[in-house]
Amino acid sequence: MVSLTEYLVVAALLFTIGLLIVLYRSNAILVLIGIELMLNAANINFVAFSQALGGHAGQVFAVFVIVAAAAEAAVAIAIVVLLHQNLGTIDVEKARYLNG
Amino acid sequence: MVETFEALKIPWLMDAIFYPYFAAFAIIILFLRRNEKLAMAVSLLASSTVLASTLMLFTRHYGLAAGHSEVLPPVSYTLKWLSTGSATFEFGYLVDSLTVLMLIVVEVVSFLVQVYSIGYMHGDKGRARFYAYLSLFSGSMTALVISPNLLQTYIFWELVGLCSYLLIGFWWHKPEAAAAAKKAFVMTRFGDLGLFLGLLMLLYTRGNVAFTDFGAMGLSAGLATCISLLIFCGVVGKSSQFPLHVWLPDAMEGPTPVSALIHAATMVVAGVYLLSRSAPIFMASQTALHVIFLFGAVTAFVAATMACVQRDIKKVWAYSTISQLGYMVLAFGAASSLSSMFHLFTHAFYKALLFLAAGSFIHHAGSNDLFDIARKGGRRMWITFGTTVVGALALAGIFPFSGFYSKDAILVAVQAMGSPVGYGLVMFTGFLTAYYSFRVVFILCRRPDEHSGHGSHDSPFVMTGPLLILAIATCFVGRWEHGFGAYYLGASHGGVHLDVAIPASILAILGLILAAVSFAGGKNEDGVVDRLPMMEIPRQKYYLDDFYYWVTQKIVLGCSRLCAYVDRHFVDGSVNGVAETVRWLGDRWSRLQTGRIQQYLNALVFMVSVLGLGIYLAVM
Amino acid sequence: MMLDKLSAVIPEAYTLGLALFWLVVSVVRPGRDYTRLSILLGAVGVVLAFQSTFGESALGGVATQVRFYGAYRIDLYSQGFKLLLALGYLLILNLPKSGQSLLKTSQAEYHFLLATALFGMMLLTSVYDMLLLYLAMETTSYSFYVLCVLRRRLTESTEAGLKYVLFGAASSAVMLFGIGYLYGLTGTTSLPGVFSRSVELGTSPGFLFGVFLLFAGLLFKLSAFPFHFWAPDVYEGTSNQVAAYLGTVAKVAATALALRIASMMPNAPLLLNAFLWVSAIASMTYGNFVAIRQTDMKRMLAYSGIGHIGYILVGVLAAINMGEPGYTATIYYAGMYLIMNFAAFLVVHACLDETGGAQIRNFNNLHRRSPLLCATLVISMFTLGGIPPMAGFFGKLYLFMTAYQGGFVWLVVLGLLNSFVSLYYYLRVCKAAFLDPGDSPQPEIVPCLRRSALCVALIGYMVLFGFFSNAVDKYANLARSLF
Amino acid sequence: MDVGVLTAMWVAPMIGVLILIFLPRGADLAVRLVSLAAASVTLVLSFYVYIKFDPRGGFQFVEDMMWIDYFGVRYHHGADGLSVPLLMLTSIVIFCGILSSWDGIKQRVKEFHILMLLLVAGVFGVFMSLDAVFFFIFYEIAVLPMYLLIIVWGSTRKEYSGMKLTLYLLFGSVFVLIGLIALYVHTGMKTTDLLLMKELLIANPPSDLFVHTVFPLLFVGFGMLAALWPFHTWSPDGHVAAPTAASMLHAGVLMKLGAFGILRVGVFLLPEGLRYWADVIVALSLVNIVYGAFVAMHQTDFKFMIGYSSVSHMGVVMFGIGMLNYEGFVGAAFQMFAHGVMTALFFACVGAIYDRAHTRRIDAFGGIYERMPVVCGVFLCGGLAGLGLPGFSGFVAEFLVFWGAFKAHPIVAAVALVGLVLTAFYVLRAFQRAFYGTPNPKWSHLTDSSAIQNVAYAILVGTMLLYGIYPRLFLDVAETDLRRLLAMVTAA
Amino acid sequence: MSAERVAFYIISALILGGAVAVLFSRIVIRAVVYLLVSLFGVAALYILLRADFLAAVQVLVYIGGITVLMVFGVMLTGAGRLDAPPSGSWKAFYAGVSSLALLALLGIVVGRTTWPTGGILPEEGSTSILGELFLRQHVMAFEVASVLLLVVLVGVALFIRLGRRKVAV
Repeated sequence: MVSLTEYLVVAALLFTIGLLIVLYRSNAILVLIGIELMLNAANINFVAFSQALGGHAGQVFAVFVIVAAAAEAAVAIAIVVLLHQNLGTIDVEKARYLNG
Repeated sequence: MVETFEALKIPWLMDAIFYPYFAAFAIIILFLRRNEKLAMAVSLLASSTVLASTLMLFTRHYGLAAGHSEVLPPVSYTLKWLSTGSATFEFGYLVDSLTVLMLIVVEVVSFLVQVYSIGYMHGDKGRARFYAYLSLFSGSMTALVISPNLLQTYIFWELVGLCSYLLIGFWWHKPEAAAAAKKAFVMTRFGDLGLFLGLLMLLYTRGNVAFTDFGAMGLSAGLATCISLLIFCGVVGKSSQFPLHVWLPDAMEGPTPVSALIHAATMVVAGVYLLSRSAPIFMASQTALHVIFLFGAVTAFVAATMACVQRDIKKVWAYSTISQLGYMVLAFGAASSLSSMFHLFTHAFYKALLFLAAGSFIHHAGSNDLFDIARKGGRRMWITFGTTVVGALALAGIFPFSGFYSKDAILVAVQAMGSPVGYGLVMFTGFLTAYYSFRVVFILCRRPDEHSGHGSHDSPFVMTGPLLILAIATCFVGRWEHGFGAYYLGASHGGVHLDVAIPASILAILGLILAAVSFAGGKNEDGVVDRLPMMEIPRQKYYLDDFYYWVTQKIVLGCSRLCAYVDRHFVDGSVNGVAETVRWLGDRWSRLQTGRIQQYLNALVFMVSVLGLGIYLAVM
Repeated sequence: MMLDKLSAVIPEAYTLGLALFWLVVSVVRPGRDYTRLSILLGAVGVVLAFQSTFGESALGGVATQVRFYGAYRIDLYSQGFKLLLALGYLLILNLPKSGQSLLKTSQAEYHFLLATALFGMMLLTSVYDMLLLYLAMETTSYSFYVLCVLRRRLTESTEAGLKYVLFGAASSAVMLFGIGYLYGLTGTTSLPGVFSRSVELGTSPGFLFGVFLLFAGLLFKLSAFPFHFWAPDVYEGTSNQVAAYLGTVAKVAATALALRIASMMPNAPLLLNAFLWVSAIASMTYGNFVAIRQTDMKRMLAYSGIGHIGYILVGVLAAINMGEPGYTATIYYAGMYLIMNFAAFLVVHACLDETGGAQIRNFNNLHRRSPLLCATLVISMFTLGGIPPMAGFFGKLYLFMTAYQGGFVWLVVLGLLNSFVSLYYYLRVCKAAFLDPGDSPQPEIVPCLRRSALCVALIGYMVLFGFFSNAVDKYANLARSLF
Repeated sequence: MDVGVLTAMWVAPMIGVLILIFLPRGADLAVRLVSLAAASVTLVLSFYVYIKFDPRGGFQFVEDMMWIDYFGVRYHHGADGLSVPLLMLTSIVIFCGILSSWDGIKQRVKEFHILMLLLVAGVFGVFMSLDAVFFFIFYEIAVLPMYLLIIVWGSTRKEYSGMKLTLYLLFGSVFVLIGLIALYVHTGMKTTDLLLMKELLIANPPSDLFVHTVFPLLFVGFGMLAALWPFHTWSPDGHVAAPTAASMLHAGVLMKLGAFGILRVGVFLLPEGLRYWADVIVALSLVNIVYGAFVAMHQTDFKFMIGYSSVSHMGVVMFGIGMLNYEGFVGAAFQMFAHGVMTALFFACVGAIYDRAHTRRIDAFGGIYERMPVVCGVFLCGGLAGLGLPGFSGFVAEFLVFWGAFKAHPIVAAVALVGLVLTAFYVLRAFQRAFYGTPNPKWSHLTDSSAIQNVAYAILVGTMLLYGIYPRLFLDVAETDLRRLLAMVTAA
Repeated sequence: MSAERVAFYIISALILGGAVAVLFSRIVIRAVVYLLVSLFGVAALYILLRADFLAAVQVLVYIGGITVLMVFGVMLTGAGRLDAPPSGSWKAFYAGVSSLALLALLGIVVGRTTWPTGGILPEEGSTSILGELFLRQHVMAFEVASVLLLVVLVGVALFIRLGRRKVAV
C-alpha cells in the first residue's frame, strides 16, 4: 500500500519543479505551464488526503481547482497574447517598463 | 519717633521727591517730543520742585537730628511689590541722615546741570530727548538713594545704568559715542552681576534685604566677607574701580553736562553710597575691608598716573574722578565711612565745577585738547578760568578749600589703619593729584595766539552762573566738616589734624611747583614728567583696553563662533543627517522594485520560506 | 419561507443580479455611457446593504446564522463590512470614465466586472468554508486581472495585468498548498472546524505552515510586505478607477477576512504573532520610506497603501492579543482607510487625465485652478498622515492604544515614527498643490457638480467623523458579533 | 461660574475662519477687519476670564461632558492660575500680530488670515483643555497651519525651513503621543481626562521604571517645542522663514505651549519623574541659556538673532522648572508670559524693518535711527526687557528664576547669570551696529512705522511695563495653582 | 513490492520527468508535449488513488483544454521558433536557492507532521458521491465557480476586442 507521505513528497517535488520553471524560464507561456504544474501538485495533495481521510471533500476541492486553473490559464494566455501584440514579445524579462 | 516723622509730613515730602522726575520723563517722551522749549521747562520745573523739597527735608531732618544724639532711620512702606514663600519685598522710602546728605548732592548738582545745559545744548536738535533722559536719570538716582532695601536699590541701580547708556549715546550718529555707550552698559552690567549674586546670597541666607535690618543680621565672618565682596563687585563696576574703570574715560563722548552730572557727581558715587549704606555687613569682616582698601588705593594711584599724561581736558577730569573715587573707597576700606562720605560730599561740588568749566571751555574753543583751548584764548574767559583755578585748588587739597578738609579726614583714617605702605602711597597720590590739576591750570593760562581773535568773551550767564555757585560751595563746604560729622554719625570729632595736614599740604605745593616748572610760559607740550620712560605705561592706559579688546574678540566672539559652528554642523547636521539617511534608505529599498516579475516571485518565495523556517524554529 | 431564507443574503444577491444586468446590457446595447445609471443602481445596493445591517424591519435584522451547509456565515460583522464594500463600490462608480480613460465600447463590461469583483469581496467577508474562500478569492482576483488591463494606454496596462496575473496565480497556488495541508490534518474544509482544533495541532508543522501559507494568500490581497511587489507597478500601470478600487475596497475585504480568521483561532497569538509582527513592521517601514522618493502620484499612493496596511496588521495583532477593543479599532481604521484613500484617488483622477503621467507636478497651482479639489487633497493628505483634527488620527490613536495594551510597545513606537516619516511626502504633495506655480500648460479641470458634492461630503466625513466619532460603539457591536 | 466662556474663546476664531471662507477673494480690507474682530473677541474674553478668575486657584470656568464614551474621551475645558495669563498672552499677541501685518501681507490675504485664526484657535484649545486627546488635537492644530504659512508667505529658504519646523514639531508630538498612550493604558484604558487619570495614577502608582521612561518621553516631546537644547535647531530657521505675524505668534506663544505642556501633562501626571530628572533638566537648560546667547551673538541676520535669543530665554523657563522650588516655578511661569510679549515685540519691529528695507542683515543697516525712531525705540525697549532691565517684566521673571536657582544650585545659577550679560552684549551690539552710527545714505528712503503698527507696539510695551512695575498682577493669579503643582512634586 | 507500488513509482517518474523536461527543453512546442506527458501521469495517479471521476476531469480539462490553449498561445505569439538560450546563470542560481528553501520548508512539513491515516474509501466509483457533494455540501462553491467562469468568459472576450481594436486601428 503506497503511504500518504510518498504522495505528498511527489506533490512537493512537482510543486518545486513548477516553481523552478516559473522562476527560471523567461518565456511567458512556459511560466504559465509552470503555474499549471504547481496547481496540479496542489491537486495531488488534495486527492492524496482525500484517500487517506476517507472523505471525498478533497476530490471536490480538486475539481474546483481544475476549474479555477482552466479559468486562470484562459485569462493568462489572453493577456500574453495582448502583451505580444503591444510589446512585440512575450519575454517576461522585457516587461520591465513599470519600476522604481 | 515715628509720630514726629509723620508730624513733619516727611512721607508727603518724600513723594514730592520721588515722583516729579518720572512724571517729567513720561510727559516729555509721550507728548513733548517735538517742541523742546516746553520739554526744557517741564524738566526744570520737576528739578526745582525736587530741590526745594530736598532742602525743606534737610532743614526739618537736621532740626530733628540736632535735638537727639542718635536718630533712628524711620522707614515708610507704600506698596507690597512682590511676595513669595520665603521673602516679601516692599517699595518705600528710607529717610536718615545718609539719605538726606546724598539727596542734597544729587539734587543740587542735577538742578545746576539742568540750568547749565540750557546754554550748552542750545543748538542741538534732540534736546527734548536729552531732557527726558536727564530727568529719568535724576529720578532714578533719587529713587536709588532713598530706597529702603537692596532689591529696590538694585532696580534703580540698573535704571541709572540704562540712563547713562542713553545719555552717553545721545549723539547716536557718532560711532564712538555708540560704542562707548554700549561699553559702559555692558561693563557696569558685568559688575552688577556680582551685586545681583550678593543680593541672592543675602536672600538665600537671611531672606531679608532691608537696610534697616543689616545690623541685626549677625552674619558669620565668612558669609559676611563673601556677601560684601560680591556687593563690592557691583561697586567696582558702577564706581569704575581698577579693573572695570575703562568705560569712564570713553564715556566722555557724551555731552559735557552729562559727564558732569553722571560721571562726576552722582552715578559714579552711587557705589560709594552703597558701601556706606550696607556698612554693617562690610564692617563685620576685616578681610573685606582690606580688599576694599587695596582696590581703592590701586585705583587712586593708577588713575592719578594716567591723568598726568592726558591731553584731552575731559579725560583728565575723568581720570581724576576715578582717582578720587579710589580715595573714597580706600577711606571706607580704612573703616571710616564718615571720611569717605565727606570726601564724596565735597568732591561732588568741585568735580562738577571742573567739568562744567571744561564744558564751557569746549563750548567756546570747539575742541577738547588743552593746548588748543589755551591757544584759543582760554585765559581770557575770566569766570570759567577763575572757577577752574578754584576747583583745581580744591582738588589738590590746598588749605582753605573743601578738598583739603575731606582729604585730611581720609589721611587721618588711613594713618589710623597703621599700614605705612598704604599711607605712603596715598600721600604720593595726593602729590600726583596736585601735579595734574595744576598742569591743566598752567597749560590753560598760556598766552593765546594773536590771530585767534581777541574778543573771546566768556560763556553766557546761564552757564557761568552755576560755575559761580559751585565755586562758592567749593570754598565753604569744607568748613562744615564738623557739622557734617555730627549730623551723619551723631558724634562730632576733631577738626584739622596738623600732624597729617602739613605733610599733605607740602606735597600739594611741591606738585604745584612741579606743574608750574613744566608748563608755565614754555611752548613745549610735554613737561618733565611726560618724558619719564615709565610714563609710557599710563599713556597706554596700562594696556587694559587692549586686554579687554582681546577678551571680547578672542574669548567671547571666539566662543560664539565655536557655538555657531557646533550648532550648524553637529546639532543641525545630525538632524539633516537623519533626514538624509531616511532618503538614502528609501532610495536603496526602491531598487528592490526592479519591475522584473520573476525577481518579484523570487524574492517572495525566498522571504516566505525564510520567514516560515524562522518562525517554525522559533515556535519549536 | 423563501423570503426569509433569501433575506440574509440580500446584498450578495443584489450584486450578482447587478452583474448579470450589466452583462445583458453589454450584449444588447454596448458602447453607451452608463455612469448615471450605474450610480443609481449602486446607491440602491448601498440602501439594501444598510437595510440588511441595521434594519430591524420585516426583511429580518441580522441574526447570526450559518447558511449553505455551514459554508457561509451571516452576522452583523459580515453585513457591516458588506455595507462598507457597497459604499466603496458606489464611490468608485463616481470616478467619471472620461472618453480617453476607458474604451467607449467596453463601459458595460467594465461595470459587470466591477460588480463581480464586489460580489467576490462580499463573499469573502462571510466565507466559512475553505473551498468557498478559495473560489471567492479567485473570483475577485480574476475580475481584477481583467479590469487591470482595460485602459486606453494598453502597453502599460498589459504589463501591469501580466505582473498581476502571474503574481496572483503564484500566491494562490501557495495558498492552495496551505489549504491542502490544513484539510489533510483536520479532515474538514470548514474554517471553524479547522481552526478550532488549532490548540492541539498548534505545534505540528503541517498546521503551522498551513495557516502560514493561507495567510500568505491573504497578505497578497492586502499587499503586505513580502507580497507587495505587484502593488506599485499595477497601480501605476492600470487606470485610475481600477487603482482606486484595488487600493480601497479590495484591502477592506481582505482585512475583514483576516479578522474573521484571527477570531476563530483560540491560540492565534502563538501562531500568528511572529509572522504578522515581522510583516507589519516591514510593510510600515518599507512603504513609508520608499514612498518618499516617488514622483508618480499613483505609485506614491501604492506605497502609502502598503504603509497603511502595516498599521492594519498592527490592528490585527492588537485584535488577536487584546480581544474586542482591538477588533473595533481595526474595523474603524479599515472604514477610515477606505474613505481617505478614495479621497486621494478622487483628486488624482480629477487632476490627471489619462494621457499625462500621474506626476505630483500635475498638482501644481491647484489652489487657483480649483480650490475645492485642493482642499480635498490637503485634508485627505492630512488624514492619511494621521494629523489630529482629522479622523485618520483617531483611527491611528485607537489602533496604537489597543496595540500598546496588547503588549506591542515597540510596534507602537515604530508605527508612530513611521506615520511621522510618512508626513514628509504627504506635506510635499500639499506644498505642490498650495505653492508651486503651474509651469507647463496644465490639463484644465472641468468643474462637475457631482464631484464637488462628493468632495464636500468626503471633507465633512474626514474632518467631522474623527471629532464626533461616537460611532465607535457601532463598530464595537460589529466586533462583538464576531464571536 | 459662567460655563460657555472658554469654548467661546476657541470657537470665535473658528467662526472667523468660516466667515472668511465665504468672503470674496479681493476684499482684503474686509478680510483684515473680520480677523481683527475675531481677535478682539478673544481679547475681551481673555480679559474677562483674567478679571473674573478667583485667586484661590483651582480649575474655573469648567466645561465637562463625555465625548467618545467607548474610549472615555471627555470634552473637558478649564482654566487655572497657570493657563489664564497665557490665554491673555495669546489674545494680545494675535491681536498685535494681525495689527502689525496690516499692510505687511499683500498677496493671498484671505488664506493668510484663515490660517492665522486656525493657528490661534489651536493654541487657545491647548491652554484650556484638560483632556489628553483634545489637548493633543489642539496641540497639532496649532502646529499645522504653520507649515502652509511658511511655505507660502515665507522668506529665506522657506520650503526647507517650513518642512523642517513642521516635521520637527510633529516628531516631538510622536514622543508625546507614545507617553500619553502609555499613561492611558496604564490607567486601564478607562478615561483620557487628565484629572481622572491623575486619580487613577494615585490609586495604583506606576513602577519607577515606568515613571523614569514615560516622563522623559513627555518632557522631550514638549521640550522640542520649547526649544530644549539639542532639539532647538528648528526654531531659528522656522522663525526666520516665517512671515512676521506667524513668527510673532509662533515664537511668542507656541514655544510656551511646549513648556505649558510639560507642566500641565508631564509634571501634573508624573511628578516623581520631574524630581528624578530635575538635574538633567537644569543641565540642559543651562546649556540652552549660555549656548543660545553665544550663538545669537554670532548671527548676522536680525531674525536669526531673535530666534536664538528666544532659545536662550526658553532655557530660563526650563531652568526655573528644573529647580523644584516655588520661586523657580513661578519665575518660569512669569518668564513664559514675559518672553512671549517681548519676542512678539521683537518680531513686530523686525517685520516692520524688513517690510521697508527688504533685508535683515544687521551690518547692511547703519544709523537708521534717524529715519525710523519709533521702531528703533520700541526695538530698544524689547532688547532691554530681554536683557532683564528692571521696570520691564523680563527682570521680575529672571529675578525669581535665578533666586530659585540660587536656592537650589548656587554655582549653576552663577554660570547662568553670565548668560544674561552675554544677552546684554549681543542685543546692544546689534542695536549699535544697525541703528546707531553714521546714517547710511542708502536707507534715507525708509519711512517710520504706520499708526496701526504703533498701536500694536503700544499694547505690547504697555503690557511689559505694567507687569514689570506691578508683578503682583501675575503672581496673585498664578500662586495657588503653582504651589499645588509644587506640592505634588515635592510631596511625592 | 506490490504491483501498486511499482505502478506508483513509474507514474511519479513519468510526472517528475515530464516536469523536468519542460524545465530544460529549448523548444517551446516540445515543452508543451512534455507537459502533456506529465498531466497524463497525474491522471494515472488519480486512478491509483481511486479518484476515477477526477482522472476523467483531469484528462478532459487539462489535457484536452488547457494544453490545447497553450499550443494556441504558442502559435499566436510566434514563440514556436527556437527559444532564446535560457537566461543568465545568476537568475538560475537565485531560482535554485529559493526553490530549495521552499522544498526544505515543504520537506519539514511533510516529514515532521503526523498525518491522520486509516480512512477507507468506498470501492464503487466516486462519481455519484461527488455529484451529491457538489449539490449539497458545496452548492455555494458550485455557484461561485460558475460566476468565476462567467467572469473569465467576458474578460477574454473583452481582451480579444481590445486586441482587435489595436490591430484594426
